[in-house]
Amino acid sequence: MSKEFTILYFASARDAVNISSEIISFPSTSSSLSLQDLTNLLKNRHENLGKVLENSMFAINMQYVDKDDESIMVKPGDEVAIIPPVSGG
Amino acid sequence: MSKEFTILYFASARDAVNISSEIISFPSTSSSLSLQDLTNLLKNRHENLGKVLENSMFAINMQYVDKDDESIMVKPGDEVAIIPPVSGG
Amino acid sequence: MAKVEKDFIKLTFDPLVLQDIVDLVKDDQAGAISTFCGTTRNTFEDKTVVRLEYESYIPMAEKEISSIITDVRTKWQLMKVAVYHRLGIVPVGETSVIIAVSSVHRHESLKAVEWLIDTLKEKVPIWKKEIYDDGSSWKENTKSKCC
Amino acid sequence: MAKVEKDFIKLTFDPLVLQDIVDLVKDDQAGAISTFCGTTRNTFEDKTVVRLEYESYIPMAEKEISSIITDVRTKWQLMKVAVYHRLGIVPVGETSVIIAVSSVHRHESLKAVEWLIDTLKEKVPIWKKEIYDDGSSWKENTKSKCC
Repeated sequence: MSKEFTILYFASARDAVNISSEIISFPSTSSSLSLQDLTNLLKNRHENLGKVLENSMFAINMQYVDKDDESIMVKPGDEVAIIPPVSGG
Repeated sequence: MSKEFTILYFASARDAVNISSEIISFPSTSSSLSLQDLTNLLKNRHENLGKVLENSMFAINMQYVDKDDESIMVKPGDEVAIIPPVSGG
Repeated sequence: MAKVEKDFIKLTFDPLVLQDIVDLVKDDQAGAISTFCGTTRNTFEDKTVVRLEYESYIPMAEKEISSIITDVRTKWQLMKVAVYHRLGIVPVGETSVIIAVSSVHRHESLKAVEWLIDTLKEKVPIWKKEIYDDGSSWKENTKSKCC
Repeated sequence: MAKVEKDFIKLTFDPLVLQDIVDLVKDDQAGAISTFCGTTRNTFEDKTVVRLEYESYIPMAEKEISSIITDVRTKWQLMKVAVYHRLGIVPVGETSVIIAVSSVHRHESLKAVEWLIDTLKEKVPIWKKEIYDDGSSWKENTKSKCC
């Protein structure tokens, strides 16, 4: 089983990192990440992303998740999306 | 000056009298009619009209009038319409 | 400067085409167009409706529609307003009334369309006869302006 | 009996044609069709808007729209519902979103259209970039679902 997850960047998040998606390996000792761990990992990878993350939602496998819910974990094979404030319509 | 007024019948009012309009002369001694006088005059002319009139509005020269306003008079040359409950849309 | 026409009112015996009426209210400054179409249903209280027939006191209906458009413009900030009503026979599935309103922001045109159709049904001298497979009757709108 | 399709959802890079979308929701049992069209305005806070560019997380957007249609059907009695959103470049005066709803009675479809556009703007992962004559910016809907 692959110990990786996919992350998608949209709109201002994509502009901040200059890529639309990437595949990230879990740190060697773990096969899951809390949302707090995920946030720290992403900030370390992309120095411009911090501000965008503050105002963005996460979606895991196309489902919005509550950023403050400590029980939510990113697992191998997950598709995680950074969802900046939406502006459809 | 003509001592007549026109009366228009629509929808159920027209069905009750079988005409869509007529020109009516004022009674010989007067050149105006209150709405109560008008109602009586119309009921006398058309025996089937009474029930329709109870549920209808009058419009004089394309303006709804308050049936209970005793100051409103039909005058020579006026166009009076019987407006049954409307059902547009 | 030429006056730009902003209100479009029509009573017509021809079929109504939504796209044509929406095109009338388009405006580069508008961010929203809301519409309402009333269509002939095939049933009323378990009776089978074959067709509707509409009649109107046409000049007064035009005057009343013009008057309710004046009113609606005092309630919401609107760009262009179109109110079209078909008369004569309207078969099942076809449209009897179309209201289209453009506005800068969406809530204005949404609220205005709702108020316009409600008020048209109360006040404008138009009458609908429902023809069933076994008879007919003149309808009365619930809140129609009355005695 | 074949299942009749009642919900129509599309994210597309092609222009939206109102008449086509209204035709999807027509139904002989419906007495009312209400629609909302969102169009690109030529100004925003005194800036001249040249065009808009929309992008979306398409599969999630389709899933979210499907979910809000499920919700709206619990609130009002509706016949058919269509939600179409254009992506990519949308020039000034063209339409970015169309919602069309049919119902037996008029208030259901009018209320449903308003709720659908409000909720779409809060929840559906679609983003709009406004291109001005002197720059650009990603927009944020006022009540957009957020952290």
